[in-house]
Amino acid sequence: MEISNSSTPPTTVTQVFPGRCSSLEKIAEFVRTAAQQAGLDDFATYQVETAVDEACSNIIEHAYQNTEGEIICTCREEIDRLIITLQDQGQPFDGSNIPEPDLCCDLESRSNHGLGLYFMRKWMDEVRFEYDPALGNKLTMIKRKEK
Amino acid sequence: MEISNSSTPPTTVTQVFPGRCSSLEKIAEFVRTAAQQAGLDDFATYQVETAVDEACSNIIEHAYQNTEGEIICTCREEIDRLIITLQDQGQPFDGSNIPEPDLCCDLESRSNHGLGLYFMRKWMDEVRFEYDPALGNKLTMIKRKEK
Amino acid sequence: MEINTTTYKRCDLITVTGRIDSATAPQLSDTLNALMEEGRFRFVLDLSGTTFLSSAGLRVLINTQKNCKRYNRGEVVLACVPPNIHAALDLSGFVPLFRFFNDVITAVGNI
Amino acid sequence: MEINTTTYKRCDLITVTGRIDSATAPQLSDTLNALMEEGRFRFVLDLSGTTFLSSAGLRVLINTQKNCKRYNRGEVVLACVPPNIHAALDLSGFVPLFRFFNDVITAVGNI
Ligand SMILES: Nc1ncnc2c1ncn2[C@@H]1O[C@H](COP(=O)(O)OP(=O)(O)O)[C@@H](O)[C@H]1O
Ligand SMILES: Nc1ncnc2c1ncn2[C@@H]1O[C@H](COP(=O)(O)OP(=O)(O)O)[C@@H](O)[C@H]1O
Repeated sequence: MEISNSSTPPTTVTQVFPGRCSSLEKIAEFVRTAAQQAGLDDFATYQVETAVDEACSNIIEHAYQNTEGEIICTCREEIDRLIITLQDQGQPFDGSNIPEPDLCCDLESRSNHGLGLYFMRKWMDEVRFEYDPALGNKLTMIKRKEK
Repeated sequence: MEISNSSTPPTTVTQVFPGRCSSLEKIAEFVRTAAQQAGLDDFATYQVETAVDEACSNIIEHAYQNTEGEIICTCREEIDRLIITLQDQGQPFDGSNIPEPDLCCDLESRSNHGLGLYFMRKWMDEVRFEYDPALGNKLTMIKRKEK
Repeated sequence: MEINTTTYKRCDLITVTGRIDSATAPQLSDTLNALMEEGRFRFVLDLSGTTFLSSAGLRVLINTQKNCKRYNRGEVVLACVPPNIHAALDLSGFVPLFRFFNDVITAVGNI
Repeated sequence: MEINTTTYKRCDLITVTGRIDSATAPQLSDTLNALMEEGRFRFVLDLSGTTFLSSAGLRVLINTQKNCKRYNRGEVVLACVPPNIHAALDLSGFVPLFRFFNDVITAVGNI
């Protein structure tokens, strides 16, 4: 399913993906295309792709815990920003209170976890978690266009 | 000085070079061109180039012993062969009786000398040394064209 | 993702082409673990053809680096890291934990 | 002839472009001797761009190989040897005295 309206902002495209790791590449392509069409440069596009990949990986692993489920991905281009929303019906989750990982330089004591949310926060301009018992989790991530 | 006659065999080109190591590259070019024009393939051309380089290096090092002198190089293409002659006014030399080097496989006992004449003999079809008190040394090397 | 492994006397060269994400990172992890089980702990990772690296891939890198450096028995070094991926490594604080080389020969020669 | 030297932790990569004949072999010899005087005895000779090798060059190769292999301290290996030059090495009986590699990375990784 792909819904798209006019070609000048605001433009909205939505696609539904099975909540499986094998969807990640297709989700990346979908989001990359939207970011490019929104005029983001290569690095900003890569940042968006990373944030979405991390968010979807968490949905698959933590929210659905590797059981069946869907991820609804919407990319909305506004004049000055790209807004990505990811919706799932998995376990409710609010990432806002999860602390930043400790990026100490000592190899042995470095944790190998906690980078996903960190990438999302650092590389997107806004990250918002919402939960609605009827609609499920809704994660909104915003990338502003360069002025 | 370059003398050349008609373009179908027999064809003869002659060039005189200073008997110095810095001439070797130019001699190689001269001989390579003659070999290519005689229709020799790349490897046969490389073999001729090597034999001539070894012969001229010996003239420079041993016959002239690094003093001044000339090398007269003549390339004569006949229907079935390329004949190269090298003439010098250095110390008389007849290489026909110099034995083949010992190519034993043991690194420590391998001599680092004696490969020059060996290359000339192995890669040319005929190698002939002549000495004339008036004309000096004349080395003739023949490479047959492939049938 | 495609993984190519070349075993040298001195080290193994692992060339990873394509995406390293949650779907493919386990395959990279398996490859490296299998080599470490054979007692091989010097890895040059050629990332020139790697188009994407997520935290799942970073996890494999850090785990392997920890394992290799233990007992001073080896090291993971990174070669030909594309700018986007370098930015991800940098943001994660991984830059001080790995040696980086601009080309594979230099990496293989210096590991 | 042009000689380029790259020093790695493990070895030196010597790239020789052009002709190695009586005129130029001394320069190659000087380069290698200078490195050996610094205590470096592992050489990868990249001959991909070498167009000609006479017995003067062969002499440098064998002298350097003898010097490097003494006391088991090193080795000369040959990389990317063009067919004509391989034929000369073969005719001279040098093939059993050197290890040959088809590419520089493999040579650097295996020396
Ligand atoms: N969508 C989600 N649903 C449930 N829990 C989540 C979700 N996303 C993240 N989490 C929790 O937050 C933690 C931190 O996530 P993250 O920063 O992506 O690092 P990692 O996945 O490497 O642990 C996870 O370990 C998990 O416990
Ligand atoms: N043109 C020459 N004039 C005088 N002596 C020569 C000449 N060519 C070769 N020789 C002698 O023959 C020996 C063998 O020559 P060669 O096979 O080319 O090997 P190398 O030059 O490495 O000694 C030389 O060492 C030299 O003594």
